[in-house]
Amino acid sequence: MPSSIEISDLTKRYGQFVSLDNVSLSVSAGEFLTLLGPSGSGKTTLLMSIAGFTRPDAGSIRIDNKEIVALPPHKRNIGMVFQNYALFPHMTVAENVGYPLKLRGVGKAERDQRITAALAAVQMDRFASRNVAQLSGGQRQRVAVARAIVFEPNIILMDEPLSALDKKLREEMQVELKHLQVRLGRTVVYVTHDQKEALTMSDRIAVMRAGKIEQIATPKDIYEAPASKFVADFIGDSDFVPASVVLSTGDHALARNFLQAKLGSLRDPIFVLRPEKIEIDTGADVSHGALRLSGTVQEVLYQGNALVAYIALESGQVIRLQRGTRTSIMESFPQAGSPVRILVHEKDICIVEQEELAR
Amino acid sequence: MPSSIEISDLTKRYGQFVSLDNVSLSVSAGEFLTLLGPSGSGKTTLLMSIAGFTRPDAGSIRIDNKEIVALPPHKRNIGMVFQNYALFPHMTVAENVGYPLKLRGVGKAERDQRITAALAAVQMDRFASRNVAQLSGGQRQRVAVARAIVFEPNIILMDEPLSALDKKLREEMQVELKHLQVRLGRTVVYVTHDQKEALTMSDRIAVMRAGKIEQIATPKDIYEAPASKFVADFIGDSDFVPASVVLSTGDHALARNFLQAKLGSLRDPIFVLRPEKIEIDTGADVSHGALRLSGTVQEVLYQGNALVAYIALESGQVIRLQRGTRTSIMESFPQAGSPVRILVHEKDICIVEQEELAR
Amino acid sequence: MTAGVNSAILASVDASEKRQSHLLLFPAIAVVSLAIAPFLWLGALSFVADGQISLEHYARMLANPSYITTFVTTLQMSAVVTAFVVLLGFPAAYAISLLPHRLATAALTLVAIPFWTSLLVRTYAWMVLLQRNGLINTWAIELGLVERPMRLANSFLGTSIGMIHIMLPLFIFTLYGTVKAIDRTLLRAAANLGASPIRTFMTVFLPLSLPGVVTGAMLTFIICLGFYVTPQLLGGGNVTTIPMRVQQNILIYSDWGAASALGVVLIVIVALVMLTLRAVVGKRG
Amino acid sequence: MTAGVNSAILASVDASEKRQSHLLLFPAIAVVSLAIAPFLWLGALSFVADGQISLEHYARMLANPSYITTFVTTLQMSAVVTAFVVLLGFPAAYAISLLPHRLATAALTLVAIPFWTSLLVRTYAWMVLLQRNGLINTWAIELGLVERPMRLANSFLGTSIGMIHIMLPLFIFTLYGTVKAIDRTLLRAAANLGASPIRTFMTVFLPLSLPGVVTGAMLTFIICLGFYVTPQLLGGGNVTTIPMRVQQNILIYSDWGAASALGVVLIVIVALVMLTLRAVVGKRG
Repeated sequence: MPSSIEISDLTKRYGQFVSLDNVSLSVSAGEFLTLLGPSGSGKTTLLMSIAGFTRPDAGSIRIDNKEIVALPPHKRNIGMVFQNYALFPHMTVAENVGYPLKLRGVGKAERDQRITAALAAVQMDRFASRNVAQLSGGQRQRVAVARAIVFEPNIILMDEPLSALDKKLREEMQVELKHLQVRLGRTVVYVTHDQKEALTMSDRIAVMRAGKIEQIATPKDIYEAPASKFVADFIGDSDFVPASVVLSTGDHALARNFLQAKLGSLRDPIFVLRPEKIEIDTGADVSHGALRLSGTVQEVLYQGNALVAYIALESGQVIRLQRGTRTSIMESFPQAGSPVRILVHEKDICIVEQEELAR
Repeated sequence: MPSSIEISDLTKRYGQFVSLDNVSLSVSAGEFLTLLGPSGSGKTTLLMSIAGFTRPDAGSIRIDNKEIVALPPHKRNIGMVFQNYALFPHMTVAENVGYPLKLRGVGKAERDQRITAALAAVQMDRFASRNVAQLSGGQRQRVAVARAIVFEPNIILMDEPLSALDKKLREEMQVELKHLQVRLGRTVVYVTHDQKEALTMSDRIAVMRAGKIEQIATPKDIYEAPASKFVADFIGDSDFVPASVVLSTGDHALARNFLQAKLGSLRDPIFVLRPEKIEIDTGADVSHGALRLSGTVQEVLYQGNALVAYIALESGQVIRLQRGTRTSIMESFPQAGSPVRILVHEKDICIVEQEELAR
Repeated sequence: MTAGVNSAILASVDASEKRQSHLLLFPAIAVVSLAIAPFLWLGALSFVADGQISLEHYARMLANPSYITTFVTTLQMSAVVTAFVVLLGFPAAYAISLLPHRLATAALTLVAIPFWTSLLVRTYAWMVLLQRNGLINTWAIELGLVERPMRLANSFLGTSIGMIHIMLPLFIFTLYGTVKAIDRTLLRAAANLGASPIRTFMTVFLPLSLPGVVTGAMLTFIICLGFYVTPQLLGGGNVTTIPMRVQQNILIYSDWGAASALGVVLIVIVALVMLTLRAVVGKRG
Repeated sequence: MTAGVNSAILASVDASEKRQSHLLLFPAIAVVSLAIAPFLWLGALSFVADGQISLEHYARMLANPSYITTFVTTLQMSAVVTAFVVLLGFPAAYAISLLPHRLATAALTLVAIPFWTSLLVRTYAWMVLLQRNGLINTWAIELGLVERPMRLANSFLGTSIGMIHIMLPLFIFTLYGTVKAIDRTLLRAAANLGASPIRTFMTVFLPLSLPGVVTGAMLTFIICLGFYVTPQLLGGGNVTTIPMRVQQNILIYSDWGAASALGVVLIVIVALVMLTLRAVVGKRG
């Protein structure tokens, strides 16, 4: 039932601006793939090309091996949830959900049944006769999903569908949408700029940058082994310390083959240090394959569920260390002004190439 | 230089709706106090009463022991940063910042000097001759701050000043604003609905609910010792387990006097369990004064910087356990489906009274 | 409400501020009165005949078949003009709304210039074009479309053409606002759900632009009721509208009461149409 | 641009879609042409005298002092009316914008009804009020304000009063939109920074409503230039405006060329004012 998508060499220019730069991408049947990137990175253009609203200059989009790149949107049979939901204001909830069925000539009886089923799937069956204007943001979101699944398309596209909701509701809907996708077993291509959303929901994430896919991998690989400084910076909190600084000042009991493997091909390597992966070196952990650096605690921020220490290394670089706020941790947490020695295990370090990131 | 604020018995009704219900509050000179609460809780009405834009029905607002409750806004000499910045679109950046000085009859030479100083304080001195329309959201925010401090008011009010900025910029500005406040040494009353912002920036937080102050305390006390289920639920992630369940099913090596002290006065006590405060009971920690519960891992979510396990207790209740993603932790993290025994130290538990929370 | 600290002083400040804000009502009341006053006086006058309160003017209107004819002509012409304005204006407004911003602004400006130009000059321009030996007849004969000049001016047809031209810009402006405000994502959503461009137009675009069409049509109709110069000049005596009867009553018969009664009827029709419009469009919004 | 997979087919689909969308241009072009065409013909006609291309009609206009007088009168009256409309309309629009939503809607509806009513009827209502033995003179004499009836009708004064009444609603609508859109937080910000209500009004509210005032004033001015019925009826032969001269040229002298030239001059003035407006308001926005 779910379809695969095969995109190759997709290119789209707007005047001088290259929005898609020879993008190739495969989405397997039933996969939840997220396009993640800053605004202008091409993620929306890519999604709109699949939906048929943007016509690329060149390239191929095949669904189940059928070329659709030149097909108009209404012949693609792809479901879509729009960012602002795009519910028809002159129709009730049921009429909105029934619209694609009516277009497909589904009879009244079956239509009513399928409308009810789709609304039930998003827990909105009680609202069938409401006007769209009477719904809250979260309810609109659910109706938009019901409308996108009711005609049983094999592929569903979602364009930042949760961005208009507040934090608590957004997190609830993330879980719900993911469960719905697993239950229906559809292929989903999802666009967001919220990295936590991408990490929680996706089977794979494609991080986009300036019209290209910078990295495509599982959430864990994206976070634990970012392919570039851009990815490491965009996803999660990171502090960057040049390899030269680490290797000259640190007590780096790092395996030679680890360093060779990671540094080998990089011109100007820097270490990516994640605040939650850093430990305080109490001397108890004497394992090899760890990096040890000395520094001074500048400031400690209390954030409720986390304590963050800003640590100035001997080289002047400031890195962060973050820990949950169990009492046992808080009692032994370093105080501002005190010297501290940190430890990072080999497996928690990644190394990328230095580059200037625009802000 | 900074002023103290003494509010007592402030009441404001809009028809049947009670927006402020006999609120009393002291803000000491130089304090950073945050009003935190859901929409409709009265936090904005309280701020607007201090600014003079809302006239309470009754009550007193004294600044440095001077009653101002009936004074019109333009005679209060209080700086304010509005939610949408409220910069004058027909004036340049410098004219905006110079506006309060002009009103106070400050001469051209001194005015220019103070405009430059205020803009420099927010790193916007290079933008003095720009039009407001040419500025980005973050730059507008800085100009609004400059305009609010340039006439050296002893009190500065801020109404969700960062809510229109994106996440990275918002976090940067939180630190910057806090440092600016410390440097200038002004009294700040800050309104937000972002709990992390409140925890990071405030000296004290007043959590508001339905026109009353539910709890007023330091960020640490608010998070570690919430006065009610409402506060525990509103700030941070919490799972709630009724005391009766814990005490009947748990191996609660909890000190008798701890329980008596905490449960004594509560009619229907429930335990507040924070995901980051729960530990896996490996058997190594045999300390007294800890709660131990058995359960089964339902699902493990990878969120990049955190792993979250959903654990179903024997009683059926689901609680979360959250940990940072160091490799050493991930390797020993319980898998979905496996039985698990959790441990919470006495000091990491708080107990509140059961109540129904509207959603 | 129980009294509280400072509640007396706060209430008094509140009251004094309310008093001040009531002062602000004066300009509003003054201008609204100024706008309405002449009509009220007109209304009063229409119920007076020979120095006595009377319904005579209205009774005569009902009794005189030539008045009925005038009313029918006026309503008929307004309806015809409105229908054509809608038929011509809708595609135009739709097309302009699809143009890139610069072109759309240019098109609207070109449409606007005649709109703001003297009604008399516009009517006169049509007299020139429509007369027996005018441009249109000359071309039609030269192209062999007709043998003898058509009677375009001095007729219901000519008056209608002139009025359509005059009313078209207002309708386009009114509708353009509504059409431009339609969220384009809705059209994309319809296409995504399987609707062809024509289905999308019929099921989404058209229903959503309806409030603008209704508003524009009703305003057009209302204004058409009040036309005087155009039917006078382009009708050539063959078209008599209510405002022309008002004028006749004053200048020829000096019958101010009858003129007032006609004016009142016209205002009542306008008010009724406007209230209908508010009810119809208000309900949808 | 290098060719890529499917680039030929994509380009051809693109081209065929462009062709289709060009079809949509037709209604826009048609209606714009229809709107402009009569004026172009008018323009052509104005350069023809005795069957030859000539500037005679324009030359005569410049040479004849009575034409100059007409132009001066028209511009003067438009300026006076515009000035009073601004002075009366600004406080009214400001006051209405401060009213609660229901009251404001009611006030605007009341102001609107006369706006949509026949110009002739409105002018006539003022004739009734302003004549020698009309309501205003009767009251003024009864109250002892004057001894003999004032000459209100049949004068520049009467015409101006009528035109002010007719134009006020349009100005109020135009300005109301701008005034209502002013962010009230800006007024709070000004107060917070130490500005008294009067200072706030002068330094924030007034400058921000200026684009609306300018737009409303220019539109008022433009429309005033084209008035025919009101000066004809309320001027009583003592006020001659350009549209009246157009009418005279046609009906009395049958001089179509001269009428056309006058029409062209009027249109050019309107176009100039509109372009100025676009430049002034566009620059600020």
